[in-house]
Amino acid sequence: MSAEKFTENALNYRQTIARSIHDAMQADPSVFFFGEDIGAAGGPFKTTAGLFDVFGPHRVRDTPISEQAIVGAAIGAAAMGQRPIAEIMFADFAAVAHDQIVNQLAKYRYMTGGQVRLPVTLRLSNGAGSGFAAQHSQPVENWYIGVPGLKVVAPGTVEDLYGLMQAAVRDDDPVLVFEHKTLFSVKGTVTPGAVVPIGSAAVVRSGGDVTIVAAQLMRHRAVEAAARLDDEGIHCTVIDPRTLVPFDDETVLASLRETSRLVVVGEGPADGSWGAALVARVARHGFELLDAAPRLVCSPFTPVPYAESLERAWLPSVDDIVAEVRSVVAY
Amino acid sequence: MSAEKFTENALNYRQTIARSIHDAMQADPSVFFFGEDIGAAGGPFKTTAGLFDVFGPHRVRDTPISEQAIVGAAIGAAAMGQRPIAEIMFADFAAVAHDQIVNQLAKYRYMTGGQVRLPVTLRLSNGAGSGFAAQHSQPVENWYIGVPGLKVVAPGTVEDLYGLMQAAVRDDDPVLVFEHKTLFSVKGTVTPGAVVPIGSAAVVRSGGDVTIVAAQLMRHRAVEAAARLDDEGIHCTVIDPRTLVPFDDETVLASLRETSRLVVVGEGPADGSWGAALVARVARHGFELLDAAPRLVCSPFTPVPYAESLERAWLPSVDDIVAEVRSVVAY
Amino acid sequence: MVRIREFENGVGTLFHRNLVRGSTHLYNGQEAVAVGAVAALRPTDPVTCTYRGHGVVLARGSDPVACYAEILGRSGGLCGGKGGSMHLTDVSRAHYGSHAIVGAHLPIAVGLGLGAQYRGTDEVSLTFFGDGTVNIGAFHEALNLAAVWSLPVVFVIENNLYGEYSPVAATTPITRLADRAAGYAMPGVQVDGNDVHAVRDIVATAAERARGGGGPTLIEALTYRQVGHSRSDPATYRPEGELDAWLERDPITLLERFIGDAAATASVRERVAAEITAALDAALALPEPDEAELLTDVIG
Amino acid sequence: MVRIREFENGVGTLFHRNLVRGSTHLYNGQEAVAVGAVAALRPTDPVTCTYRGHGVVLARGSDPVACYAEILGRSGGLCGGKGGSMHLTDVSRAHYGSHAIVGAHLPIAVGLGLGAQYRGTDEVSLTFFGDGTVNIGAFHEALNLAAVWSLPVVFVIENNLYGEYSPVAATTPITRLADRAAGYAMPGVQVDGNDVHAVRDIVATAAERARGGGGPTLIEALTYRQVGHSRSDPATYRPEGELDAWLERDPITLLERFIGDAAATASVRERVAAEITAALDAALALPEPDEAELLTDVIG
Ligand SMILES: Cc1ncc(C[n+]2csc(CCOP(=O)(O)OP(=O)(O)O)c2C)c(N)n1
Ligand SMILES: Cc1ncc(C[n+]2csc(CCOP(=O)(O)OP(=O)(O)O)c2C)c(N)n1
Ligand SMILES: [Mg+2]
Ligand SMILES: [Mg+2]
Repeated sequence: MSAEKFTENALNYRQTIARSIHDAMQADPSVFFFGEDIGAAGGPFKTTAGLFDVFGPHRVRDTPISEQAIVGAAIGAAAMGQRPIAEIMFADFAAVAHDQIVNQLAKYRYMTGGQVRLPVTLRLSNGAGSGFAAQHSQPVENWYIGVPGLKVVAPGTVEDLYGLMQAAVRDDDPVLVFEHKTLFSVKGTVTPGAVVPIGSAAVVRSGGDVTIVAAQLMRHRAVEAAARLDDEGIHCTVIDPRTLVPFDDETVLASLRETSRLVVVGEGPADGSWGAALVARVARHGFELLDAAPRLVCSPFTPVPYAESLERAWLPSVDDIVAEVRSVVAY
Repeated sequence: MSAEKFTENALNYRQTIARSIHDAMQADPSVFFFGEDIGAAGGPFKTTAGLFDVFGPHRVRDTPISEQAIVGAAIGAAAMGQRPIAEIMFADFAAVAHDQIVNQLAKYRYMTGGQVRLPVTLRLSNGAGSGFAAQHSQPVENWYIGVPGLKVVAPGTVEDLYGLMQAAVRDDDPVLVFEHKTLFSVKGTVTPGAVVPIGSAAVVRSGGDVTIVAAQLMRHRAVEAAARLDDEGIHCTVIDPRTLVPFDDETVLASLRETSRLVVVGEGPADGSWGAALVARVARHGFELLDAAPRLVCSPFTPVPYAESLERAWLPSVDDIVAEVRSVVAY
Repeated sequence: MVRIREFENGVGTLFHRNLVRGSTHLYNGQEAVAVGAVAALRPTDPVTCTYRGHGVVLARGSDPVACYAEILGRSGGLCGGKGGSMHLTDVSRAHYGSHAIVGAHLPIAVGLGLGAQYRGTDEVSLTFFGDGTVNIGAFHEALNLAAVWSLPVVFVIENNLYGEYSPVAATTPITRLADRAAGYAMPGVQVDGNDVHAVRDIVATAAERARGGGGPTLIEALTYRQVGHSRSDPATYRPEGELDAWLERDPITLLERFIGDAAATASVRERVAAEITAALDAALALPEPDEAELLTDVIG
Repeated sequence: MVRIREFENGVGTLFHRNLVRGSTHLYNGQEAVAVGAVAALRPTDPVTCTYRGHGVVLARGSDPVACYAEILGRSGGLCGGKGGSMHLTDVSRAHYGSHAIVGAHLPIAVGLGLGAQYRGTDEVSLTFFGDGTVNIGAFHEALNLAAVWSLPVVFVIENNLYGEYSPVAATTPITRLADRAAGYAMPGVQVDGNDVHAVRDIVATAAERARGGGGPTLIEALTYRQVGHSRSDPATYRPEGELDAWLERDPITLLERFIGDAAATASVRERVAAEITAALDAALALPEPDEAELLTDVIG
């Protein structure tokens, strides 16, 4: 992708990554970008192709395979007033930098009594569905929902990815941007400079019977399930939270005031997930709204298997969502 | 603590750590123990004092400050047929070994199609309440509840600590044993060789009005709250899950069949916690049992502050539990 | 070595037929490292390697059908289809896994050595990893612990000049990677990684030392990845002529030249090619894993 | 140095009065490292250190009242009482924190140097850490990245012979820790850490080199912790005579001997002692933080 390619607005999700970084770097010289193999070679998924050509080696840097150093470098550079964007190639590799993320990045501001703010954007390639097996496919976003001090976004469309990336880079707090690698071919249109505010959910479609909450790959499956359910006369609202921390409970509760029925769809096991957290909050604060037990459609409590047949069974499917919606309506 | 000290059965929680390791090592020569400063010096909290004298440097080893190597060493030694016990000094330091724990230790058996089982016991000193600030006080148990492949225990008494440690060492799967450092002075009596099975909750006391679920420090506060509530005529069952993965839902649901009211007390923020996971499961599978919204008494969404006044406010208190129980009864 | 090469070529055709999921990383050009090193070990010595691990597993003697089946995600695969191309593991041959998080298996390899030391048997743990791996924290912690406890471990860097696409100089401030051994007071040696005999000999020396309680050794095998990093990599970042120069020193060619019997080596190639083709066909005929397998071997 | 010593003695009495929560780690005996190193820097050069950090923060000129207040968990503390003894931080003096996870601040120190390099200013990032820290992964990754990007960073090992209680030899296979620099192609030098002038000079050289684009340096300052690791440690593991030998080389005594004016140095000691006592009293008079502070400075 050469420089002029960064003016094309009809893009797929994969292309939107480079574009959104490009526009953020154009807009603010304090933004720079580093990670493993992201520069000269354009990234393992070619998600960052072209940036090195436009911005050069000072602003687009290939790092050693040293995730702790990558996150630490971002923290320090941010403390010195820069707005670094750092890449963790597969989100699962964040495990080797977990201390830097949860103990340093997340807590620095609080522990210093607010002396330091860290406008760090961390990008991570997330999720299952592409046959990368247990160590390259996890729902890593859930590692961070209980760690105060981080914002966490999980865009599922081109527009949200672009807009949330702009918001992340402008934000004075650390933001983790999860890009779902099974959505690379999803298409959309970016509006240059458009910001999607962190912390606001999107109502993807409206229906009065059931509220479905789902993000990223599951959002798309939820929409498909909802379309199928329409034919059966069951009309669903689909809400994409887009941001997981801080979570936009209000949009969900507002919808439940109409539907009284909740189905949350989460990729990965239930325990420890944002889905379980949402269900727990709704059970507490929206109990009177509920006409039926709130449901969580999720993966079994296993690592992500490699074989296609097994990974397919592991991921919540459109069928699974349809079945759960039917059951919550029948309740 | 010299060798004869390991025959004393009336112990406090701190002393029980060395004792339980001692007995496990006596029982099985394939058990050995390593960690930072745990040997010659007996550990930073003197939790492992005396073991080095009894077992010597072959079976009790001081390691460098290298948590990744510590966990990796345990994995490898276990794969070769040993039953290592490894210590992560403060549980928070598990962050630097997160990859070894969640990506290697947890997934090894599954990813190899069951070729390898890893009888690793990992001990971690956990929790808030002692003024160690944000990086030495976290509810680290919650980092693992969504990671399939690990068993997680969180004993709150001398008896449970001893018995779960015996179970952990005998177990063929990896077990994470969280020791709560604010419970060191709790007293009890060990029964040599007694095993507390992993995965079974304890009904600490019974009452027909409300089911309170709480572990470790919060278990003790829940018991105190329940005693106080008795005087008001509100009678609570207190359940200590003891094991967080796999969780003993059945004991909780059985109690709810009587009480219809649930208050879960968790140290730390709600999202991502075992408490939220439990509430979500109960909301789904015990919805008809509930006469009131299930509650989660927990910490605010902040890191653990240092100052005594702030840390006290951060931790759920007996008053907080009492208030929440009253409110669920008044519902 | 010929078996590995043929096997990898078979994997290449499989992923061009879109039958391999995720990613796959071929060993073409590095065969002498795996074969030489394994030849210096006893069958019970525990071995670990990376996602670029087909060669090591085959060098250990694992069944090519089970290897292909694993890569295809079929029942009958080495790991029952749960692991895939990056995770071939065969504990029955003391192969403790192909590991896909860079450096993560080094502490585990240290643990395998610790297991042997603790129980007083004399296995040596040998682990393979790439040049890019020498910059991750786990590498450092593993070498240090192995050294301070004098554990029987042999660390083998496969220096194939690149991480994924980054040349060594872009990520590492020294050029002789074996020099890092000095920071752990262990021997650090280089070897021609395309010369199977040289690799065997140097590993034999290190293994003997380790078995005798002399502690770990760091070996840097100089070799070359003749293909891209992974399925999707055309490797356009390579300077012109580099590949050709290394093809000149192809490890199989070197060995065949050493043997000097063209007829014999040609017949080996032929026999092995047929064997591998049959293995591939056999693996393709295997069914997908039963869905019930999804839930087994987690805990309990 | 006298200010630091008096301050630490004050902390000692505070925790004997049970006014310090958690743990606290005193700097007694290592004063020349902080004071010498900071003297070689500009006030805008970012500095980071460990939980044993009171000395470094004071060397940077932070207000002893605010330091005591932080240790006591009072309002008016450097971090508003949220950090405590292990986390004294004063960004107004380019002190970017005392860090309590071993090694975690080294990548951050690299980032501080990166920040300066990226914006083209010439600050040098200097970071202090202990001998026990050279075995953790973060150390390795930090030194490597600093070297490969030629970042302006000075790494200062405070080798005080022990981790918590483990002597260096129990955890580290080499004795001259500065030798690890070679693995990153950076200079590695030792210095008498109890000689404040020697420390200043060697840091000045490293800082100058870094400021000129010459990249990082690893300095090993040989010193001694005259007290236990933390509040609860009687340090019985020390061989007999060791402490006495080092007390002979107490850095303050050495400096006073160098100055050679007993009256002048006695009067400094007196003045500083009074100042510190007053600071301690002032801190003790401060209120606890307002409970509303619990919720501030998280996100948003
Ligand atoms: C911790 C971690 N970071 C990044 C990656 C992504 N990754 C996979 S292979 C690779 C390059 C490794 O290079 P090298 O060690 O030289 O091995 P080679 O592929 O050349 O055999 C990278 C960066 C990973 N798997 N794990
Ligand atoms: C990652 C991590 N592991 C373990 C600890 C516990 N710990 C605190 S200080 C310390 C010893 C550090 O020794 P050294 O680096 O020599 O510093 P010193 O205390 O001597 O100044 C240890 C093991 C920690 N804080 N962080
Ligand atoms: Mg390589
Ligand atoms: Mg030390």
